[in-house]
Amino acid sequence: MGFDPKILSFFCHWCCYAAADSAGVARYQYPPNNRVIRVMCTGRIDPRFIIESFYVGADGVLVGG
Amino acid sequence: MAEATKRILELVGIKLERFRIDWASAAEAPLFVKIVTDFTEAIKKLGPLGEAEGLERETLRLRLEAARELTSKSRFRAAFGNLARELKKVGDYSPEGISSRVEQKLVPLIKKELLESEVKNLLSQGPVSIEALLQKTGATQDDIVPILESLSKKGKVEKQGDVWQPKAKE
Amino acid sequence: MEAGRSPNIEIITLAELKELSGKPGNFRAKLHIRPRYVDPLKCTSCGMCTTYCPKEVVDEYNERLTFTKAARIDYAQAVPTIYYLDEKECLRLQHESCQLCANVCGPNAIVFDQQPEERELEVGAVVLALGFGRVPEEVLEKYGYGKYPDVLTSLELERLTCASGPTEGEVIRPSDFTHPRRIAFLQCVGSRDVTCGNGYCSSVCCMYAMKEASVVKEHLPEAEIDLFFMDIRTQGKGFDEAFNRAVEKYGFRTIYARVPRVDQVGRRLALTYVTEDGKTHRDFYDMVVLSVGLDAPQDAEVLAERLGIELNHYGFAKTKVSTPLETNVPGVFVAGAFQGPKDIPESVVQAQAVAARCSELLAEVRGQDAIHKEFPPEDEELERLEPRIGVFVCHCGVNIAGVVNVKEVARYASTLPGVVYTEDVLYSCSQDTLNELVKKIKENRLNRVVIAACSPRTHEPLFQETLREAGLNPALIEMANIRDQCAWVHAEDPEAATQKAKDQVRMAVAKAARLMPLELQRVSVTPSALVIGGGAAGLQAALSIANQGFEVYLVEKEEELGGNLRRVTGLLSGERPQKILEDLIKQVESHPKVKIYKGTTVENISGYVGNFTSTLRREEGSEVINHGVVILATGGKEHRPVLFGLGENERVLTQLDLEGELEKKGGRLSRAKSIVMIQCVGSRGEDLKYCSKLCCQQAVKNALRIKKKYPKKDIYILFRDMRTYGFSEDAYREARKAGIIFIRYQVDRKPELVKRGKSLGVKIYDALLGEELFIPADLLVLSVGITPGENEEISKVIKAPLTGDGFFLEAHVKLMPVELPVEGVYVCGLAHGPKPLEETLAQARAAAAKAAIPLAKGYVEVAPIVSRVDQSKCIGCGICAALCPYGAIEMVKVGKRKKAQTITASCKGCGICASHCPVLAISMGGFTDEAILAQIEAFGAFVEREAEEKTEKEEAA
Amino acid sequence: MAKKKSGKVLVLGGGITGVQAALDLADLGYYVYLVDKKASIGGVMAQLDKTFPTNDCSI
Repeated sequence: MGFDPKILSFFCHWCCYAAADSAGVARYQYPPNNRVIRVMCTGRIDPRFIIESFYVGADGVLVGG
Repeated sequence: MAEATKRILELVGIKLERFRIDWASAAEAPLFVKIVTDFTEAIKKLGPLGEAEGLERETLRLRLEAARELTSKSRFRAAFGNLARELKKVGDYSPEGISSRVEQKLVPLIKKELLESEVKNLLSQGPVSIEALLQKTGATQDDIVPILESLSKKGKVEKQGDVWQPKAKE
Repeated sequence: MEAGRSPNIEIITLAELKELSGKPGNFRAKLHIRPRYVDPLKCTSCGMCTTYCPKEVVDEYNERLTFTKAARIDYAQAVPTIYYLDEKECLRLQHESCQLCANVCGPNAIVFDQQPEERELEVGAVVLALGFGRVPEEVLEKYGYGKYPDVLTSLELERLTCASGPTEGEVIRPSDFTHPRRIAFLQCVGSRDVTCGNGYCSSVCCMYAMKEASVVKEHLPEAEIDLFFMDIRTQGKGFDEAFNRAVEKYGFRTIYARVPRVDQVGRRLALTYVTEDGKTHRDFYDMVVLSVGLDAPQDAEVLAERLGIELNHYGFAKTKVSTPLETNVPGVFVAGAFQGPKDIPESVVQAQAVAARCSELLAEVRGQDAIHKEFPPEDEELERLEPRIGVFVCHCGVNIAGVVNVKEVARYASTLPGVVYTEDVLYSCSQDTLNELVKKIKENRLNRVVIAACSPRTHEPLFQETLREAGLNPALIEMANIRDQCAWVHAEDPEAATQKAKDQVRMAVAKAARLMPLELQRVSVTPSALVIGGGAAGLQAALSIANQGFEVYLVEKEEELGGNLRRVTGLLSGERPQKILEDLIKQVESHPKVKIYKGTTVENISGYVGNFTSTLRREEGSEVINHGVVILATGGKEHRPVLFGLGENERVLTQLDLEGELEKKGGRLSRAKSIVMIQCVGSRGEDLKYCSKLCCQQAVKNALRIKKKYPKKDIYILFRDMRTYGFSEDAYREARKAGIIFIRYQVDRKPELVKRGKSLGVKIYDALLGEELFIPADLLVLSVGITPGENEEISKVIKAPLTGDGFFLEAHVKLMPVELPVEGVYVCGLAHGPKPLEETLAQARAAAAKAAIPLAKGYVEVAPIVSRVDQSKCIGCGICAALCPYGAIEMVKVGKRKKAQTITASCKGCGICASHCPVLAISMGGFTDEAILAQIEAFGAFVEREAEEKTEKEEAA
Repeated sequence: MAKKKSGKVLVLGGGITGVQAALDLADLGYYVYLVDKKASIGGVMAQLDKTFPTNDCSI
């Protein structure tokens, strides 16, 4: 059985989060492994959040500006 | 932010490929899809957290625990904030500029604090030998001894033969 | 596009203005509205109609490069986001043969028998923003368009490079789908061409060609790109710099030539062209891009006739320099490309300016017809209770439910901590469901709501409003995006999609439990404006704000109003600049709402939008004033470089000096036989890096004025690129006809001053003759450009950044051309960058519109996503204040210690302060550390669950 | 006395100019009819891939 990674993503409301919505509108397909937390700007992201994400067991963390 | 976080992850022992920052504007849906797909593939190759790193679950937890403490500590946060302020002031956002400043101003502090937290956490679980400490933290004798000495000066730990243990409160 | 959301903007599409009667303040407008065949109240934009529509049609939106359907939406982000049936193509409407769309439409929104509608509106003013039209295809055919498939228009290329375009961003040759290796851009297609009736310059093509070429180069790094120019006209703010950077970075070749001839030779395209040295060349390319100009809007003529609007000889609206927004019909205004070809920032400037103009006309009835929504008071007691979360999971027809097991997600949600109510709904955004939602909130005493549906970017405001209707604070909602970022993108894996939906719902519930009510912050505004600078820009801005009904303090450092305009004595349009200035000053001086301070400087400005306090210093002493907004109209200065003997030799003048001479009888000008003008002296790379935009027009204007007064004099204009953009190209052509001699010089072979005894002359290399010429100059006139005024001091006082060239940096180069990054401060005129009078006057009004918005509202409303400092934790380190990109944190004295404090009105909620606070004393509204950490923790549960499952499996094995 | 003026404005054309004018007018306290002959507003701006020099998405 393949390994299904658990990925946590932090997306900027104005950019990457919007791009992700557009991807949906265009019905592009991508792997269902990421879970998304929306922030108003990537400036909001604290090193704490990244460490915490790994602490709770994320296999990868993606920050999208 | 990215650079500092990367250095912490590096010291924890987590592969940097597990943490990525990328950009896609609202109109760049295909680019976004590529980013997510590539990242997922990369993580798949690495396997579950700890596997590619060769870290035991317990060690990983210990180190991440220390990193958590570090990133909430005001000493680290002040240094981190000040560095960001300095970068903004000099306006140098070249990767080299950021990296050298982080190396100079932040990394020593990160190293020291991480190790201290790890040692404290280990000690809080009971008596432990220097050898065991060295093995679990992956640090050198030169790094660990001063920490133990300073802790013992503060009266928090004591040496009992070969092992160190938390000092009982009087 | 926020226009779709404002309760005070009613969008009427597929409509045409048939008739207009009445007078300013009271017009009656008749509209003819064509049917959409889709009920906008029912359409949920799911796209099923397009999916099933059997009729393929050519996609106009994608420049006919691909196909779409008869039932469609032009592009995904279209506003309104409602599909429509293309009447001409729909099989049902044409042949009564098909009704697939109606069958598959979940909400039954298709209405085949919708009828056209006539509507009569009562309005106080009319704005014509018709945009621009297309250059006819016959014109493009001259360059092989339509005949050779690899000749494209610039707009076609734009769609090709677009990631969501027909080729998903791949640049390929339409003839054989290969990547072009050599590409040529031909400028001035349908512009500067009297043979096609478009004698004007379209002003935007040089810049967009460079942009497109750069984008192509990003896609195809191997491609070689040549651009063919008559002149490189990149006169806008910062454009020259950007152009040169691109040329250097991408290695574009720029060739000066008239538009080449295009022939197909084998599989390639041959260009035949003549360079300025008179030599003919022939080169081969794989793709040719026509930089097509902007035509007058197609429907302008019909409309002009209906409304009695005068058009100019090119079919654009006719306006004056002094009143660039006014048509000949009072109360009917014009803005944007319909007034003359212009780029995005200038269109935005005119749009804002025309808003100010309407507002001046209708000041007395402001707010009369505006809609204000009222909401019931918040149930604060309920909000204080432990979280009682309601989760609503949306099917969105089959959009979500077709992939995600919605029932299962809802069932799962009901097991989560804090959740007291769950329901799955068919369409959560439909009006009846929203009404139900209000009822459910009240019945179940919910105090937090999670909607698992589409993106918060589209519908959160809608649900927030619903919460307010239910008596809850709008901040108490969280959305889980299980459509755009789940069902739609994981359609092939329903199980994983359902899992993801559950996880996102769990994370949303975790966050919802930590949401706190946030007060919609309102800061009251002192209803007056400070305008700094009494030149053309300052006068116009002050007058506009005063006419809109607000107090203005107009401060001029000199003893006289008028600034640089005082020295200008003629205009190409024939209008008299001194008359324009006189009128402006007269109106400003006699206006009861304007208080003028001459010989005064602004010493100190403190405060923030709505509440500024400034010290005005005069010789007699200083005065402190309070005001709500600031307009910077501090102007610029004539650059006076020490070049060509300026300041040493009395026969060397600047263009502004010449304007003075032109008014005199006799004098140096009358004695001079040969007059030489040199362009770009000290500009575009010497003392000033930039182009000053207006010097070419000014030189042509002054040359024509001299020719008119003294037809026998010889006039030479030595130039790098003649930048007579827009309609001033006509004057350039006229000047050539009048016998004024234009000679281009090269940057590396600039003209030189030659003194022979008492006489002066200029040495210049002529490319066509291939030799050096000596031209006697009894009068040498230098076009010297404009330097910034005292921007630096003001920028420090007000904490607004400057560009590298010393002009004020706008908040957004394209979309916010008069706003500064500091809220409540606006810029116009030369303080923003060099520009001719007409543009200055429009920009002044634009600044007046933006400045009047907070004054008109009387308050500044702040979205509650702002930061808040816990001053008991703050240690006063000041890191946050230093890092804030908006200057929205100030350090204040609290007792004996310094503490950070958010200037709520300026905060944009980015959170840099919070993520860098050493002691975690800053929290962000709606995005607190607790909320985000709770989301991370909830994410962790997903990991744990998997681990458990794994162990279970292993144990079972 | 003359008839009271209307506080509404008709903006013809839903391109960037029309949309911006409508937004500002609404913010200034007027009711706006934004009229376009097409099925959606946005004009040519919506067709542009990226705008220079910021390369922002155009919508």
